[in-house]
Formats: sequence, C-alpha cells, structure tokens
Amino acid sequence: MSTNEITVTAEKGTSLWEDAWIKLRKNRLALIGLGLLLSLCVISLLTPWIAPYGYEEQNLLMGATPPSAEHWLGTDIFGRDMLTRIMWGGRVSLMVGFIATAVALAIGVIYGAVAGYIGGRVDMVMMRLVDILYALPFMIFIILLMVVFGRNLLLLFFAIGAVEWLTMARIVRGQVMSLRKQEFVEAAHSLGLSQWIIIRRHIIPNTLGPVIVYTTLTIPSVMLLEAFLSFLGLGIQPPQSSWGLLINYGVETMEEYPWLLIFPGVALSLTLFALNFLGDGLRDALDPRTSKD
Amino acid sequence: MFKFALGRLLQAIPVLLVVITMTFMLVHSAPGGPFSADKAVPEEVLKALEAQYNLDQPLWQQYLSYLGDVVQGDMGPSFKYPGRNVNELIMSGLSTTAELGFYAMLVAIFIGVIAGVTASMRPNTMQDYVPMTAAMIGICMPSFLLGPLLVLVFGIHLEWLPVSGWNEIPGDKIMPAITLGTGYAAYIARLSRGGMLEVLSQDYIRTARAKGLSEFLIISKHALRGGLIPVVAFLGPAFAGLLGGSFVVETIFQIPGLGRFYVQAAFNRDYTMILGTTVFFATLIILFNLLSDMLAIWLNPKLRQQVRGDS
Amino acid sequence: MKQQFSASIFSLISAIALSLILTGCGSSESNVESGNRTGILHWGNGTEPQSLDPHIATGVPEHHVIVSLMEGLVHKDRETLAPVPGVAQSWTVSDDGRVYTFKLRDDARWSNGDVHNAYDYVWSWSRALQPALGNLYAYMYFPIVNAHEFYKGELTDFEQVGVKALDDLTLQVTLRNPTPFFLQLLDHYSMYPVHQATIEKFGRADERGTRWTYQGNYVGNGPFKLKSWEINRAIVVERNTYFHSNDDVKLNGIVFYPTENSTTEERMFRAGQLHYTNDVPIDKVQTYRDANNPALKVVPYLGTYFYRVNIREPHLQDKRVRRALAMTIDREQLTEHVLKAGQIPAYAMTPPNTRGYYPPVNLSFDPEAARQLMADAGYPNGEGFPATEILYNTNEGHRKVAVAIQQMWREHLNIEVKLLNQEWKVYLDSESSGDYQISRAGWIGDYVDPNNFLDMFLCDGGNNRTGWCNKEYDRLILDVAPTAKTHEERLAVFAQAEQMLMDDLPVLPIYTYTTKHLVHPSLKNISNNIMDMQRYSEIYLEGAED
Amino acid sequence: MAALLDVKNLKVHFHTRNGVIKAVDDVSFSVNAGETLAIVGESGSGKSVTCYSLLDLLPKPPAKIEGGTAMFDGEDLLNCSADRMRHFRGNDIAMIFQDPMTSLNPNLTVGEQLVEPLIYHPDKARRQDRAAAKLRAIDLLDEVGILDSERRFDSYPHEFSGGMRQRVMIAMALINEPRLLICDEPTTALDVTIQAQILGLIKELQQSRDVAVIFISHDLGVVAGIADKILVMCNGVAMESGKTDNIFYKTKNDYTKRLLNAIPGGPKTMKNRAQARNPLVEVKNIRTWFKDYSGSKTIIVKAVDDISLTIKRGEILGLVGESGSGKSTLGRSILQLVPTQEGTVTFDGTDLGSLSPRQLVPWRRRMQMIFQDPYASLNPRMTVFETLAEPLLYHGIADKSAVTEQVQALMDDVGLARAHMRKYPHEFSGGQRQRIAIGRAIATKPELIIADEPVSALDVTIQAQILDLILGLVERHNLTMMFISHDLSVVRYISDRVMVMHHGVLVEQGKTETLWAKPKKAYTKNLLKAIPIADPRLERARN
Repeated sequence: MSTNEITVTAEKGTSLWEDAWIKLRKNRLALIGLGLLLSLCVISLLTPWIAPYGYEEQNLLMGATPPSAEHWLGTDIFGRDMLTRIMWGGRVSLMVGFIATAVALAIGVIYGAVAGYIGGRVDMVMMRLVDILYALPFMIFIILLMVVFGRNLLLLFFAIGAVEWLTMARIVRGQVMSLRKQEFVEAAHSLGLSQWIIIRRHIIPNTLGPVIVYTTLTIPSVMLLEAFLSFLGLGIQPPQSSWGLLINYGVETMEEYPWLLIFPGVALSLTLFALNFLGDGLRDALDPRTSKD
Repeated sequence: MFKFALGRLLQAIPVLLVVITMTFMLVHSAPGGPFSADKAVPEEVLKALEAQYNLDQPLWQQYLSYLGDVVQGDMGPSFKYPGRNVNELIMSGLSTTAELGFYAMLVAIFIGVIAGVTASMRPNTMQDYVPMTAAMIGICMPSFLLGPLLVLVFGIHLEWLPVSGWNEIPGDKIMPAITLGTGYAAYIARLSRGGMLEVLSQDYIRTARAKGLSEFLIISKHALRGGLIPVVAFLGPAFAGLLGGSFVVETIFQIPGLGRFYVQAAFNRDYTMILGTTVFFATLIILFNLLSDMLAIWLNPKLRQQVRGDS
Repeated sequence: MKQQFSASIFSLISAIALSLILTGCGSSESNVESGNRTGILHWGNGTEPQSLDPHIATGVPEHHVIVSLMEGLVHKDRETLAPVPGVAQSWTVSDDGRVYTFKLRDDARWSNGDVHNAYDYVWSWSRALQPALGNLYAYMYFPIVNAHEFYKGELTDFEQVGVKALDDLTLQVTLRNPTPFFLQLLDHYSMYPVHQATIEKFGRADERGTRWTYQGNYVGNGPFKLKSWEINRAIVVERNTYFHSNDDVKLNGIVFYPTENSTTEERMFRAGQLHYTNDVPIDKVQTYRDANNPALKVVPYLGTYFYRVNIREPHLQDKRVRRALAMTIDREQLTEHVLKAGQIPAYAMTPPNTRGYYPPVNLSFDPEAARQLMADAGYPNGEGFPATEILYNTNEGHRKVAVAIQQMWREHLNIEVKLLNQEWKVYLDSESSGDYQISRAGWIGDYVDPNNFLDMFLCDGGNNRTGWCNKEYDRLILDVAPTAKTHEERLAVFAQAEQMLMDDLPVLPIYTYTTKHLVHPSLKNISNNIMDMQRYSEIYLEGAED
Repeated sequence: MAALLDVKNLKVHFHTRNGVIKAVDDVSFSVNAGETLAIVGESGSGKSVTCYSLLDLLPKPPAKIEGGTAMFDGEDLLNCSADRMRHFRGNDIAMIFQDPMTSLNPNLTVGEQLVEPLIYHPDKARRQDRAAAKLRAIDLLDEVGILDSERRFDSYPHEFSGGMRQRVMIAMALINEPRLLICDEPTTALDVTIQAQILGLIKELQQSRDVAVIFISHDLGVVAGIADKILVMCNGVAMESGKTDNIFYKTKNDYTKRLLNAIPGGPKTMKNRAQARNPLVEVKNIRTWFKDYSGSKTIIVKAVDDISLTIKRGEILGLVGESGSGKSTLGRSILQLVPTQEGTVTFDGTDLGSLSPRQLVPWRRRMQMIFQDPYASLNPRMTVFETLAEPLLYHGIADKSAVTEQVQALMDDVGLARAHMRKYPHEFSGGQRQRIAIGRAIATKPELIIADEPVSALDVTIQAQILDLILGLVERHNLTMMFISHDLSVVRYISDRVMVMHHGVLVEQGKTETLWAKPKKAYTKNLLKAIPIADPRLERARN
C-alpha cells in the first residue's frame, strides 16, 4: 500500500530535534540506551570523587582476588581494585570513543560529501586517494606518528580518526551520489546556491541515517583500536588504563582470573548495546520522513 | 565488462605507484633499522650488511632500483630471512591466508545471510531481535577474545578440535575460520537484513504474493537476489580486509599466513617485505573491489546486458 | 502466514550446518601420542628462526635448531656444563693456556656422507670472520690470535690467524691470552663448522643469504638433518644416519614449531600438540604450581633483568639518587607476587654461581636509607624531583615490572615516574642513542663466565649505553683479569670490578631470570642447566603413559 | 443470482503508536461476474486498502481487519487460513498494480514471472510443467498485444516500456483464468495514449472472459468509460455508490460533486496577457544530448534536438508531450540546469550560455522552476521557514531581521497558514507541499517560472486548487510561465499557447484553442483523441 494513504497531520510545528526527541521518547529501547550511556558518562565524570580506591593503588599481597565485599569486582594482579580501574578506564575509553569517532565523522562526512557531490574526475581522484590510504601499512604509520610527534592523547585521536574516516567517507559518498540526483538538490541549484552551501545544507543533513548507524558501529571498534595503539606505545601509558586494555590483559588470564575479563567486557558490551539501541532509535527519530507513529 | 575492468585496472597503476612511494618513504623514515638488535651491532658489521642490501646507496637510488625490480615482478630479498626473497615468502603465506579467508568468508556469508534473512522476515519481533542482537555481539567481539574462548571450549575442554595448526590435523581449519568470519558474519547479517527489508517492501514482492506464491519462494526467488546486493558490494572490501586482518587469528592458531608475515615484517623493519606485502595487499584490495563491482553488475540484469556487448 | 514455515526451514538449515561444523571431526591421535609411538619430538621453539646458517644466525630459536643439525668440536655436559668431547675426541692445552690442540674423531661425517676433518674448521672459521658476512658473533673468535685483526680487515692472510690443521685429524688453535672459557665458546654455534662444498655451490663464501640453508640443500654434521623448513609452520629434522654416534641417538626426528605466542603454546601443550614448550605465560605458572603439575619446569637462567640508568641525565648523574632508586625496589615482593615464577632477586649484575663466582652484594631494600639519600641529593620527600620516565619495550612482563616499580618509588620516595612503552625497534633506537632516562634491559650470558656480564660496561662497550665510564674498571676487565694466574685470582678481579659497578649503579639489577617450560612426562633426559641447553642426541621419549 | 464477491461492513484499522486510524470504515459493495466495479477516491480514501484486505496483502501489523465479511463464491476471504488464501491469490482472484515499473521483479525474466502461478500452483492437480506453462504464457502475451512474444518471453522487465510492462502484468494476472480481477490504478503511471490502449484492453478481455473487475482509480474521467458501477470513497467511508450514469448525472453526494467539478475541462477562462513585442526568452536551435556511458557503446540520447522557441512576456506557454519526449530537459536547458551542446538561450537580451556559473547567479534569481514531485523537491530536513528563507537570504532580498515577515508574506501568497512555518515537509499533504515549492520559486520575485508537471502528482481536487493558485500568482506577480505537462486537459485549462513535443523535437505549436480545434499533425490528433472524458455517454459514443 502506498504510504501517503495514512497521513497524520501534526497541529504544531516542531524543530528537527524536538521532533526527534518526541519520537525517541516513544522508543523504549533507545531510551534505555540513552539512560545507560548517560549514566556511564556521569559515572566517568565523577570517577575522581566516587571511585572507591585510587586507580594506581597497589597491594601486592592482595593480588588477583575474586570479587568480595571489600572489592566488589575483585582485584587485578597488583591488588588494584577492578571497579576503580574500570571506572577510570571508562573515562579514557569513552573519551577516545567519542572524540576519535567525531574526528573520523567530520573528515569522512565532508570528504565523502564533496567527492560524491562533485563527482566525475574529482571523485575519482579523491576515491583513489582513499584507496591509497587504505593500502598503507598502518602499523608503520602509527610508529612514525609516534616518533615524529611524540606521544599524547591528541595524536591518538588523530591516528584513529585517520583510519576510521576512510570507510565513513565511502559510505557518505555512496549516499550523496544518490542524493544529488534528487529534485530538492536540483531546486537548490536552480536557486543559484553555491555548491558548498548545497553540500552543507542540503546534502550532508540527509546522510544522517546511515552515518548514525555506522557511527554506533565505529565507537566500539575505536575503543578496541585504542587498546592496540596503547599496546604499541601510542596513547595512554600504565598505570592508566582503558576498557580495551583491561580486556586485552583479561584475555591473557581468562582461565585463572575470569573476573579480570568479564567485568571490563560487560562494561564495554553495555556501552555497545546502549549505543546500538540509541543509534537505531536516533536514525528513526531523526528521519523526518518517518511519521511520528 | 572487459572495458570496464580494464579502465579500473589502468586507474590502479598510479594508485599502486603512490602506495609504493609513500610506503617506501614511511618505512625508511621509521626509527630502528632492519639490523638493529638488543646486542650492539659492531659498526663494521652494520656497514657490511647495509652494503649487501644496497642500503648504503642514496635513498632515491634505492627507490629507483626497487621500482625497477618491482616492475619486473621481483620484490627483492627479505632482510629478516636471509636467503629467501619476498616473492616466495608472499606466495608461501598467500595460499594459506587465501584459504583461511575463503573459509572465513563462507562462514560469514552462510551465517550472516541466514541470520539477516530470518530477521528481516519478521521485523521487530523476537525473530528479528535474537539474530540481530547476536550480530551486534559478533561485530563487537574482538577476535583476540573469541579465538581463545573457542579454543578453551572446543579445543581443550571438549577436545573436539585441534587448538592450532593448519593442514596438519583434520578439523584445524574450523575454529580459525569461525573466529575470523564471525565479525563479518555479523556485519553481513545487518546488511542483508537491511537489504531484504528494502526489497520486501518493494511492489514486486506484493505482486509475487498476489500471485499466490509461497513465502519460501518469495524470499528465495524474488527477494534474495535484490536483497543481497548490499552484501555483494560489501564482499570485495570485506575479503581484502579479511586477508589483511587475519593476523590476529593466524597468531592465535599458529597459522603460517600472510598476516603474520606482514606484522613480523613491520616489527622487524624488513623493508622489502613490508613493501612487498603492502603492494600485494593494495593490489588485492583493488582487485577485490573490482570483482565485487563486477559481481554487482552481473547480478543486475539491466547492467549486465549493457556490458555484455563487449565481453 | 507462511512465514512461520520458511523461518523454521532457515533455522533448520542453520542448525544442521552448525552441527556439521562442530562435529565435523572427532578427536584423532594427538601429536604427543603419535610422537611417542614413532619417536618424533614435538618442540615449541619460540619465534620463527631467521637463518640456520650458524655464522649468520642469532637468537635462541635458531640455536635450538642448529644444535640439532650441527656439532662443534666440544660441547657441554647437559647437567654440569663441563666441556665434553664433540667432534674433537680429546684435546690438550699448553701450559701457558694459549695453545689448544684438538684430536678429531676419525668417524666424523657430514650428513651427505662426506668426510669431516680438521681442514673444515680452518675454512669454516675463515668464513665466519669475513666482514661481509655480517656475523654478529664474530667476537667469539677474538680470543684467537689475529682473529680480530683479520675480521677488521687489517689482515688479509688467514694463515696468520691462530688456527691450523696439523693433519686431517689435528687442529691447533693459538690464543692471544689464556682464556679459561675458550672451550665453552666452541660449543657456541658461531664456531660450528660448515660444509665448504655446499656453501660454495650456492654462492660465495662470504655471501649472506644463499640458498644452502634450504631444505634439501642443508648439509650439517649433527645428530639430525634438515627434512623441511616451512616458514611460520614448522622445521622438521630427521635422523642423520651418517652421524658418528647415530646408534646412541634415540629420537627419530624433531618438529620445531614457531610458537611466538606463549598463550597459544600453552594451549597446544594442554591439547597434546607439543612435548615441550619454549615458555610458560606468567599467569599460568601459578596455576601449574597450585596444581602440583609435574610438567612445569622452572630453572634459574644465566641472565639478569635490570634497568639501565642514563647517567647523562642531570638528575640521574647523582649516584645517591641512583642508589635510592635501587634501594626502594622491593625485589622480594616483585618476584614473589608479580612475576611468580621463581625468579631470584638480583642485587648485582652477574648471576650468583657463575662458574664459582658470587658477586659482592652491598645493596638491600631499605626505604629509610633511600629517603635519606634522596634528601641528601636535594629531594627531601621526593620534592623537586624532575619528571622521569621508565622506558620499556612492549611486553606484558616488562609492563608488570614497570608498573610495580613505579608504584614502589611513589610509595617509598614519593616521586612520580612515568612509564613509556615503545615498539621493539623504536625502543632499541631510543636506548642505543641515549634517548631515555631509565630503561629496562636484560642480558643473557653467551657463556658461563663473569666476563660476559661485566665487559658490557666498558667505556666504549657497545652494550653499555648508560654513559657510565670508569677507566680503572676497564683496566681490571681488559688487562688484569685475562692475565690472572689462577681461577680464584681471576674471580677476585671480577669481584673488585663488579664492586665498582655496584657502587656507582649505572644499572639497577632487579632479578635473575628463570626459564619456564612445560615438559611432557614422556620426555626424558631433559637438562636443567642454567644455559637452558638441551642435548637432542640424548633426549628420548618413553611410551605414552595415559 | 448471488454476487461473485460480496463485501459487507468491511472495517480495516491501522494500529499506530499515535492511535488507531480507521483506513476503511464500514464499507460494503458487491461485484457480479462480467461486471466492472470502479472504486474511486483520492489518496487516503481507503480504496486500495479495501482491495488489499481482500487478498490479505496488507502489512500486519499495523493493519488489522476489525470486522466485516467478504464472501467470494460462498467463502469468506477475510476469515480463511493462510494456506487457503494462497489458493485464491493469483488463481481465482488476480491483481494488477499501479506502477508497472516497480511491480515486476527486475531480476527475473518476464517469462519466469509469467509462468510462476502455473508451475507453483498451490493446487498440485492444476500445476503444469514448465514447457506447457511457457506455451500458455506465450499465447497470453500474444493476446495482450505483445509482439514477437516468443522472444520477449526471455526478456527482462527493463527491456519493456511502461505500457508493455502493464500488458505483461495483465497477462500474468490472467494466466490462471481468474474470476475476479482487481486493477489498482493500472493506468495512472502511464501516458495518455497508452492509458487509452490499456483501458481498451482490460475492457476487451473482461468481455471475452466474463470476469468480474474491480477497478480502482482516483480519476472519474478514466472510469467513466469502463465502469458499470461506481463506489466513491473518502477517508475510509463510502460516500456514494450506484450505477455509473447515476453517479455522473444524478449526483447526490456533495463530495462526488466536488470531485466531478474538479476535473479540468474546457478552455482557459483568464485573458491572455502576453505582450507581443520584446520576448522574454528566445531559444534558438538548442540541442541537449546526453551521452549514455552505461552501455558497451556510448549511446547519444537526443533529449532535445534542434528546438527554437520564444516565450513572450506575460504569457503562459504550455508544453505537452509524453514521457521521454524531452519536455523536462527542454525546461532545464532553458534554465541552464543541464549543459547544452548547441544553440543559444537568450533571457531578456542576454545569452545565458556565455555566462560562467558565478555570473549566472543573479540571473538565476530572475528565473525559477517548480518541480513535479512535491515529495522529492523539498529538502526533508528543512522547515518551511528554512526552505523559503534560504533564497531570500542568499540573494540578499531580505536581511535577517526582516526575513520572518517576508516568509510570512510568501506563505500568505501561496495560501499556507502562517502557523505552519516551523513544520517539516513530511507534515504536509501533497498539495500543501506543492504550495511550499511554489512559494520557494516565487520568493526571489522571478520573471520566468518553468513549471515541470506541477500538478500531476496531486489528487484531482487539489490539482484544481493549485492550478488556480498558479493562475492567480501569474496575474498578481506579472509572471511569465512555461507550463510543462503530459495532461492535455490541464494544459488547455491554463495555457495561452501550446507546444507539442515528441522525441526531442517540436511537433506543433499554436494558440491553445486553435490547436484543440484543428490539430494539424497526426500525433497531436492522437493525443487529443486519447484524453478520457468524464462523461460516460460521450465515452461510450467515442468507441
């Protein structure tokens, strides 16, 4: 049946975000995801004040004890409280996840949109550049970055963003290629709008759906990539930690001290599910074409 | 089709050239040479070694002679394995990695498509949520975690499958393939669910239903072909990524594949080996993207007929 | 609707597929079982060997394979490490300790059946000293008269080097100085002979990386011969019937597996795919201990784990600071609770009982005194102590040690030390160019002698890297020790030198290594020596016990 | 005699998160064998839902049949098992859908799709093998007028034109000799000449096979000629039903009357405001060719081939042509939205082709376009305000402080309530959206507007309103307009002068009424003849 047979007329106008919020509020899963994510963020923000122990506080005599009343999530081999370490790790992981993804998002969306919109030879050259970057040896690239620029968290964001934007650019480009044939883009063109304004106002906002979905998939992989880079020496250094690193260490001892793997794993999975539910909800909510039913 | 492929291959030449050039510069500017070791290497030995591999020449000269060799298909000798050249090392790893990638892809497609199609048939019901939640877990489950988990359960506790090796003990390919394929299976599940949902809302599905066809026929004959186009488009990059990303799995399961060579080469600053594998992977990425595009064309009768004329 | 039906079809298909995948194969005979039956040893060998050319190879995995394929003039007893006859049946040493005369076995053969005699050594050693070959272990030859000069190119005539074949079965070696550990060096693979005809068949004598080490080409003189070498998969050696003591060799072959990931290796062992592992993951040692599992073998190792201190750094120039740092590392806690594999706390560079040598100890865990030293140096309660970093290469064990030490220094000295891990080659680059403050290091002895640990810290020693230089120390090591009349006198000189080193502490010794292996009960005659050397010709497999 | 299909008190509700929508509310009707029932209504009237519910083709959820019976040959369709339903689908009851472009599976040959109902017949006894089915399918293809049917059997849908595809659909529907044929707007997506052919075909087949037909349409003109009975629906409720002549000539219901009145017919009532001298636009020998790279050989599509025309100031020039005639491309070529190969477009004395894109910007302000699809031509993520304010701000017509006022004025102008300013396009109906699009076009106070099928996607009552809005605006703002349409009645109603395009070339042009009265070219004559007339007696007389 054709969709326009059911038209619900809203009485009062709503902004895109208001509208999205109204729709989001009706999506229970998305709300749960949002709530979960917010509480994780709040916990992370408050960690310095609410963490039960110091994240570097060792007690070698209490090494690798299972969960107990004293240490709810047990201790690692240095006798450090796992709950505290997961809380501190969350600060790093969430920050890396969000910021690095935002970097990838910004570069990927703009690049993909420009390539897809202009098309033709420009598109071909831009996409071949993406091919080239895909092919470069990532590890050598990271090692070089580390050596040339020293180490800091900013560099970590840069390195991760540098990898993750490629796929984003491809997805956005595909979207834009189909969008630019739409009549409203032609209408904007006939109004005499400049190409940049058309890309910014008419093209990019309409790629939100797939971009949001891909973003929710990117954040977890960024968190795991962070662990790998920290392993190589780029990024955070012990005694600081992140979920990715905790999981990495946890895998090594998963038979002996399973709680060292399970709890950070649960933290990461919770974030993932929250993100996924929220992402799917947001995609639907932000699409003005779906009626508010 | 031929013309299309040829055009794309011609485009690949400058891409590869830039990849070689940039990689060459990258590896030569990375700290630590191929011969540095924890025991100090005497100056005279270092000189002798560098002379053996032409590393004492100016960089541009090394670059040009490397380029000359590559054009003739010779990727040079390996620094790490004296006496072996990069070509034979890549070839020895390639067959293994390709086989691993192939099985992983089979696993990925098989599980992914079934899960995605099942989910798409009844969106927003348990039949949708269960496989899609599993897919979510699959996407996020890093192989460095999944691999050991599988090994502990099926290799050590149940003793059903060998915990490592390749082509030595029957069944030693199962766990690596699953470990490597799961992430992609999950991704394919999402893609095929999306594609199927799109197709199932098409008018021609309604037509098929109005004709009185069974639901099984509608899915398998009418919907699957269109619904899997996003999956096909994903296959090319995925297969290339699979080959490149097989390192972790190869390490967990002691598989003599290309991924391990690549990472070892990077850690060892085996310049020629890094360059060789990079060029090789770049070629693969280009080839597989091309193949997947060609498959997408072939699946679409309209495009297929347009290009049939000259193939 | 019909959807129910097709859904069930799909789930049916997937269920069938899954069960096919999972039950596709039952468990068959494991490597260990089949190995015990056929006399094939399955050996976890660490990383993939880079070269099997004894004059090019470096590293322990290479060592394992090469000693199965080759034999030196002399080798070591597998328990006492005392020299025992190899290709040389017997030897005499001149009174001044400088001339060694070796009598070779008359039944020595190459693995292709060729006669193996004293001339092989002259040619092989001349090859090993070709500068172009890039032999990193060339210094093993330097006790020999004129060997260093020849290596540096100052001499071109090998005749003048102190190696001579007096006849087919007699080899005479003349040393620069009496070198008590010379016989040990002969068991190092860099001094093994190679088969001239084979090498020349595949290239020049000094050509690096010819194909003579390939399967099918390799000719050795050891108990086994190379059957196949598939990179990253396995190296297989089989019985060499031309070996002079072939009748005494019990194994029919060995499969060396590259097992760079010790976690995987441990699982392979548990699944019966290996007889012997190269290593045991740190966290598993405790598990095996707790279970009283006899497979676990932990043996002290001739190696020291230590931190280099870059004394070119202004605040680390003060030896009071270095002493304070050294005194606040709680080595007992570290080895007991963090490393947990029987490592021995080290308070000096040379491991104890290195050929009867016990290093002087004037270092202890004493936070009180350390704080006083820091205060004396101008950092009361750690105040004003400049930012300092510990550099280590990416590795789980190094990380653990660094994290623990970081916390100890914070606790006892109230100083903040940062950790910095770098990828291996970057780390090497940083360390050798002096671009670090404190850097983790390890040294494994090539031969059992204090000299091997102490000559590292000569002023121009390539492995010194700390900036520490003491002329008197150099004199003791280079001039006094080699001319010592007796073993005791020599050890006293080393003790004196080590005392100087430990007074200044350009290095902070942490612990003495142990080797950790998992050994299948059917594997017999495994040695427990401090060099972790195994004699494959003596190892045998007892029938499966299960 | 009992009716073949007897639907009583059908109620279909959609359960959405915002509550229940009564898509079909207590509708009853019946059809006899050999009879044609037309269900007429505008979008949202529930006419399609009614028919889909008969064959259980509605997505459930959200749809739910709340009540009623549909007795087909003594069996209740609304209350039978899924398995039983398959016996009806495609066998006793067949359906033809609106859009032949999307209703055929593009991945399968038409032959394959044709034989499916035969070879997968749910009744095993009636199943046929592939060879027999193929023969039958080819016969049917012949019957529905597909030439070279044996070869075409193995063609893919994209190799057929829209009309041919609809013929295939009809053949597919007939392959199991159904007793009831449901046609859901089968001609709406087709050109007027094709529409006439398809209507004729359906009528002919119905008579030869004595099947019952339910014909769904929004266009009373279309059904006038073929329906025996008509059911008029609005918002899910049956407004009026009865014999065709009664509906047309003895209309009782107000809604039906409005529907009938809204059908454009007759000449333009407004005076011709064209100024003879100094034309606004002069097009000379323009050629717009596209290269089609997708094939093995580059095919040159001559979308516009050597056309010259002038548009006088103040006139409304109608441009008529069927799909693929190049009329839209011509409009876009004049506005410099597509690159042209040859020829000149002079706007108010300036050759637009000689200007760079940057130089063209001030000219763009003076000429605007209204697009066909009000759903696609508005950015779904911009509010009315943003859409209308964008050209005002960009061209500096209004500054930030005055823009709200100006947007409100524009909304007044196109008949949109000011209160809707912050709403998104999806919250509007099609007609309202087209008002927004028109508002955007006149925002820059252009002199020339090219309207590309601005009403063809709209319901007939809305269409009348929009046409009147356009006429009013032309007068108030002294606009010059080129009005592109495939619908001749609409063009006649609005244009002063008409041009007919076919295959990229101009066939004929002239004053509207002159052309209607005395078309010179055969093509034009055919076009005019194919227009359905909303008058059953006239229609019957024509055939």
